[in-house]
Amino acid sequence: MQELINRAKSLLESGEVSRVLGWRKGETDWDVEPAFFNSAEELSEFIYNGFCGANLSKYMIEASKLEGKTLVFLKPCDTYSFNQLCKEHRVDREKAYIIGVGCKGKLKIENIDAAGILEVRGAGYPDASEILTVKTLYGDREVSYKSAMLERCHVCKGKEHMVYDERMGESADTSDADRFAEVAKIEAMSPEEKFAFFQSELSKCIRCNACRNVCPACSCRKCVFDSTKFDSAQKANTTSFEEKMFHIIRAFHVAGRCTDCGECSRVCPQGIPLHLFNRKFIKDINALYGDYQAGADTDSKGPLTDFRLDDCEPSIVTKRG
Amino acid sequence: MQKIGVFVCHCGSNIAATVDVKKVVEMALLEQGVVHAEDYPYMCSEAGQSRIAAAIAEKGLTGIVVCSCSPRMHEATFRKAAERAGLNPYMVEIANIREHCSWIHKDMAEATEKATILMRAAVAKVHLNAPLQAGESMVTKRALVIGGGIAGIQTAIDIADAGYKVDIVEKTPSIGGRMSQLDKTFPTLDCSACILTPKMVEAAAHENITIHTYSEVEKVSGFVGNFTVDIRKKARYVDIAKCTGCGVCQEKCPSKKIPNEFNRGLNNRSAIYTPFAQAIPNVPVIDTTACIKFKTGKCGVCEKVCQAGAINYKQQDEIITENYGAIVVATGFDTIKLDQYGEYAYGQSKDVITSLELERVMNAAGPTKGHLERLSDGKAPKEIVFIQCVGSRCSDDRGKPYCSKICCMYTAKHAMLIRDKYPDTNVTVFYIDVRTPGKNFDEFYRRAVEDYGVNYIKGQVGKVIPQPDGSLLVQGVDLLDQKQILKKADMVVLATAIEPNTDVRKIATMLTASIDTNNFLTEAHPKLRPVESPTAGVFLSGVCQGPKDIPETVAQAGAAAVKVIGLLAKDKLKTNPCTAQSDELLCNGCSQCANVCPYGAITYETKLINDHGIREDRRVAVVNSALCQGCGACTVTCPSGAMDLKGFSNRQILAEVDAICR
Amino acid sequence: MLKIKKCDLAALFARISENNDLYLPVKTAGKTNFAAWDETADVDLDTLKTVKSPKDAFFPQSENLYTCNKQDGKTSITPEKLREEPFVLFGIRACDVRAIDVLDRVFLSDPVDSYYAARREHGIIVSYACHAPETSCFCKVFGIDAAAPEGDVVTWMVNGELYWDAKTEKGALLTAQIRDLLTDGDAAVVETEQAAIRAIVEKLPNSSLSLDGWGAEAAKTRFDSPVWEQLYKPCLACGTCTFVCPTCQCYDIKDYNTGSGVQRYRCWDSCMYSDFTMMAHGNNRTSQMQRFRQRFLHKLAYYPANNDGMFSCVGCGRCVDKCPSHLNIVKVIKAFEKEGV
Amino acid sequence: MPINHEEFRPTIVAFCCNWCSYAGADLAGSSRLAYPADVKIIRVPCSCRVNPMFILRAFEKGADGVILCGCHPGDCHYSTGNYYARRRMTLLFSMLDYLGVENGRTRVEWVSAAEGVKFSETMNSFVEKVRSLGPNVRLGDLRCKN
Repeated sequence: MQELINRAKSLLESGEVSRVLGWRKGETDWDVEPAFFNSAEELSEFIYNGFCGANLSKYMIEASKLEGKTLVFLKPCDTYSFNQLCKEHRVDREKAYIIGVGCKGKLKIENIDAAGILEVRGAGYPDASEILTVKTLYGDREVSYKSAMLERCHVCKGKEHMVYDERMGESADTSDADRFAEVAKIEAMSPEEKFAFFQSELSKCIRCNACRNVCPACSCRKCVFDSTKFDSAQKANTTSFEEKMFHIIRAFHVAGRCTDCGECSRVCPQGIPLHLFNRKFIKDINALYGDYQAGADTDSKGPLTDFRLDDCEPSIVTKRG
Repeated sequence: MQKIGVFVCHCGSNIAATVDVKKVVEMALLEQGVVHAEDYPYMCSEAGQSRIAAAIAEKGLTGIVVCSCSPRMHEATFRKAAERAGLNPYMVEIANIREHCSWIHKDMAEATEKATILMRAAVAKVHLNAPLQAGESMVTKRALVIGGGIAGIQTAIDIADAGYKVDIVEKTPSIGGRMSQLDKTFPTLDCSACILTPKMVEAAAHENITIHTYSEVEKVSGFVGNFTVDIRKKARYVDIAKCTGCGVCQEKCPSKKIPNEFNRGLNNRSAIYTPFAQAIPNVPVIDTTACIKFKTGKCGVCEKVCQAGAINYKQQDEIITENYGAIVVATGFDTIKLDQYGEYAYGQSKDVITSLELERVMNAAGPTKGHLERLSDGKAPKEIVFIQCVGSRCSDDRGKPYCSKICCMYTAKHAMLIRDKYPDTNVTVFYIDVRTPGKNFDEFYRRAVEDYGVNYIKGQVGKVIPQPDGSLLVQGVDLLDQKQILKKADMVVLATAIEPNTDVRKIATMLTASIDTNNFLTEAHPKLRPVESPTAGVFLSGVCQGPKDIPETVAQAGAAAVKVIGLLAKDKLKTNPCTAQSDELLCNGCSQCANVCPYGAITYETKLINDHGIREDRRVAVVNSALCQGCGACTVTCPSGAMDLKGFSNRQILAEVDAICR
Repeated sequence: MLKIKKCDLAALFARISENNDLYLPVKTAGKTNFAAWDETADVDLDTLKTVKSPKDAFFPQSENLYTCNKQDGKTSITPEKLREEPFVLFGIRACDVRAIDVLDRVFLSDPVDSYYAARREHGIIVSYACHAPETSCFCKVFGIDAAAPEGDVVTWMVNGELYWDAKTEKGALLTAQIRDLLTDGDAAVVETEQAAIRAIVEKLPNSSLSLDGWGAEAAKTRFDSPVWEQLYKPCLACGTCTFVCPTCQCYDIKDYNTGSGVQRYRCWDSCMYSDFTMMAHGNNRTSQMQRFRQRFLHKLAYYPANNDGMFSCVGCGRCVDKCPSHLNIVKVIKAFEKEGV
Repeated sequence: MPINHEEFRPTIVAFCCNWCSYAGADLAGSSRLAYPADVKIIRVPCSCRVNPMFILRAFEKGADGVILCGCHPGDCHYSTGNYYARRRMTLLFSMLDYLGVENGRTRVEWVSAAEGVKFSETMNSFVEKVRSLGPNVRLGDLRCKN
């Protein structure tokens, strides 16, 4: 971590960058917030540990409007989002100095699932310790690092950064699950089971918009669900229809653009597995139109702004059973 | 708030017999914003239209719903009527209660209920309509004709005679097309070349016509009145300006074993060649696939013998870009390939030939100098069998489902010519039907039968079997006499189906013109707009639109020319106002809309935006309304809803949905 | 002091629901929230904090106000029926009970919100002590005792038995309905448990948070502080903090077109949203910093100014747990403490 | 519960592109080829104009089935519109199916201006399918059901 701070300081001092976008430490190990640092002094609060799950790419939209370059730390999976935003002209590559920072899997405090946590030891150095030591008001306990990881890290896209100016730190591919297994499991259900499953998940939705607002693909200046232009403004899920409407349309709007960064599922206060929507589209796109990874590059045509003459017909949905 | 008038048409009894029009009027008056509703027997009549005008004047209507026939029928009529009464024409919506309601439903209550719902949807839409103004675009006063056959030549001459510039793009080395390969023409039996070549010369000499032979259309952009076309002028390796057309190069060329396309491969030509003697321009091209100089680097005979110094091996393809106001497609046809018709022994026996090959055999400039002889042994045939409908009117996928239209007549022509010139040669024709509609056509066919003794047999040929003695055994049926026929023949001629040139699909795609399942270009309306493509500014001439003979082709060519002249005579065109429009406050500048625009109508610019007090430079989409055709692909791609389509806006369509579902 | 065995709770709930609608923490798809009870409900009293606070019971996230219908050209207006049947809110924690007090001061002061008032009148609050307070809790800061919640009935779970203590007339009436299921309990047992709870509360990292400088005067002294500009930066402008908050009470009123008419409904709004209090001329808060500041000054300055110094935060810590960017009211309070302004 | 086909009259929204399918519907009309009055047609310039939101909105407001008709692939008046529509609808329908919405409630058919018979047959079979599925309960807004 100190190397990251030192490098950031030297880039700030040399004037190559005007500010640093990273993570700031808070009250506890897991209390980590995305933050801009404008000086070497401020960087004393910089932190990089296992709880730095937040994808900083989206903050680069605002940073691109500022004078000078912004040094941004991107984990391998964050770089896909950055590329996608570049492709859509939402961030300016020239305004970013990207340090591709190593990542060995990020943690979710809810997964540690212990009341009264005071401290989590081992979160900073996943390599050194495969076991997290958790100190709580009600006694200490141990949790394996893997079991505390974010869902997305179990289906890690790999340790390569898609875009960077320099790289620091080691990465590890933490995938240990089939990315589409959950989707396939639902697909195999009967319509009644599918309906019941999503009904119970979506009925929890409080329409806080955290999934939307954190999503790098949901970068609209004004979302259709906030806009009166489309007759679609909604502030609450008054009926179960509105829960579905919001999540279907949100997933559709990011279809072919979603990099599967998993931020939506990370931030949902109700723990709704929102990635199941996006990943369904990704699975369909891969199966029907050929493998596609949004954000792997900045110039390919997205699957929904492209076509083949011999694309399958929509009736494939019925024929698939 | 709109003040809406609803006008329910009886269409005589077409609507009123099934829909209770009075009830629809009554229901309309309950709708929000509807201040006037009435019914009338014929809304589209003068009297009906003046009722609309009167209501607009009296009630101060701001929007109109006409419940009548399909908008495809009378939307324009009612829009004009509204405009005459001082209302913006785009404040009119049609509820289609005839085609979509009264004509398909029998139960009056049910049809009335549906008509009411359709009326409500139209009223809901009109509430959100906004006056639209058609834009204007300039017209480039120059036309492009793709294809230099008789269709293209005639169209070009007619346009040029009206005083407009025309370019002909022909992919082969000479204009003339299929007709130049024909020997005689039915039903007059005049020589094809004698009537075609003067036309070719006229086109070549016309001050308003520029001919690009050995050239192909590479790229088309733009829209009616303003097309930009890239034309690839393929390298001839012969300088057109210097060549005198003396022909010495062709005589001296050592590479002489190349199948002669003009003679359908029945004889050979040299590597440097002009396709036929009367070619225009009379300038040869070098076939680089056959030329020894190009293949080995050694030879150069043509360069040495050319007195004019016209040979230039270093010539390159050249791309020229031209602007046109109108484009005419005249890409013509070819005969289908007979690979799948093994039963006729085509390809197995040299004496089984297609009718087009027979044209070349009969032609004095053809491979046999016009002598009717077997291509296998040069003997004069004594028994000739013609087989009709080879690949035409075919129900399986080997051939074409349509009638090729010209075969009955040219077969009668061939039969008659042979019987006339070689009276001791017997001619038998197997046919399914003899189709001879047309001026002097049936008389012509009857002359073949009655005066020339051609033997017509109604029935199909199952098989042609080459015999060891070189003759052909034809197995067929006579449907009238209900018997099998085995006939020995010296020559079999196949009336092969015709199909549009294979290039047409590529060209249609470039022009965004639609094509039918048989690759014929689709007309804007099969009856009323037969020479226009649905794509504005693109016109159809000749067989590319459907099978036709020479007089029909020439007639259509002239008709297409008149449409082009009508277009070019205008200085400006009114553009469709139902185009996409981007709300720059909502636009993310993400470029997704531009990716799906088929017309390249969307560009981006960075401009200072004042978004409720936040002032910043933003990249926003800008729609060129002259290029936009209003498909709406962009509107769905836009996640924020910034892109919307005038006349079919998100809210308008949603209002219709709501009205239908309520 | 009465009690009932934990294993008999199902019978208790069944009995309560004979005469009252019963709402209590129910686990659905892995998360616990207040929901209506039925035999199949997975009742969860162990989870300390429901994701959403129980304020829905009195102030639902979305509620219809009245319906306009148009038929045959005639328009009719039907107001939504006010709550008339009693209901029991069971298992509500000390902080959330206090939060109802916060809401009361808004909705029950003039002009009285009749929809809210009807629910308050018919709602019976059975609170439940916090036996295992968590890191993010800081109710003590606001004078709330996690060991002794307010409410019509207060309950504790000690050694597999639920202790039941009716505090109000409403509570006594409810107790009468179920009296035969309860046995007498020893208050001393509860007192021992309370002492244990209070000992843990003392150890919570935020129990000694200082509220110095907050209150009505903060509206003047802290409005223009440069600290806000730093604090708000990571804010995603989502509504998580406001929607999980037990005291946030802002709502929007909207119309829904049902096809045959219009339903006028209200739903929670969030001051974090860019279209919050949107008016014809635009929005009076144009930046996220302003919106962020509004939320915290409302909790810590504007509300106290109008309510005798009472803060409209109860220290439940939901925002501390749920903010996607780890921003929260504790950080705000501490940031100003650090700056000393 | 068995569905009474006599009683259940579904609401069907048919989006038809102006150039092919709307004309196909006109031809069905002028050829007097009947199909149930349950079908109500909305004219759009091209199948690519149909936003998934329109389809969800129809279900929200009480539609029991939604069908989208456009030019045959390759024949789009705007040359490429239906190709985009095809991908969009494939994904949308797949998502609805994934959420447990009966997949028979949505359909895409390519109907040319010459296919009046196909239009009528398509509508007959679609209405029959939706009738067999019964009223749409999984994707409607309760406020609109009264």
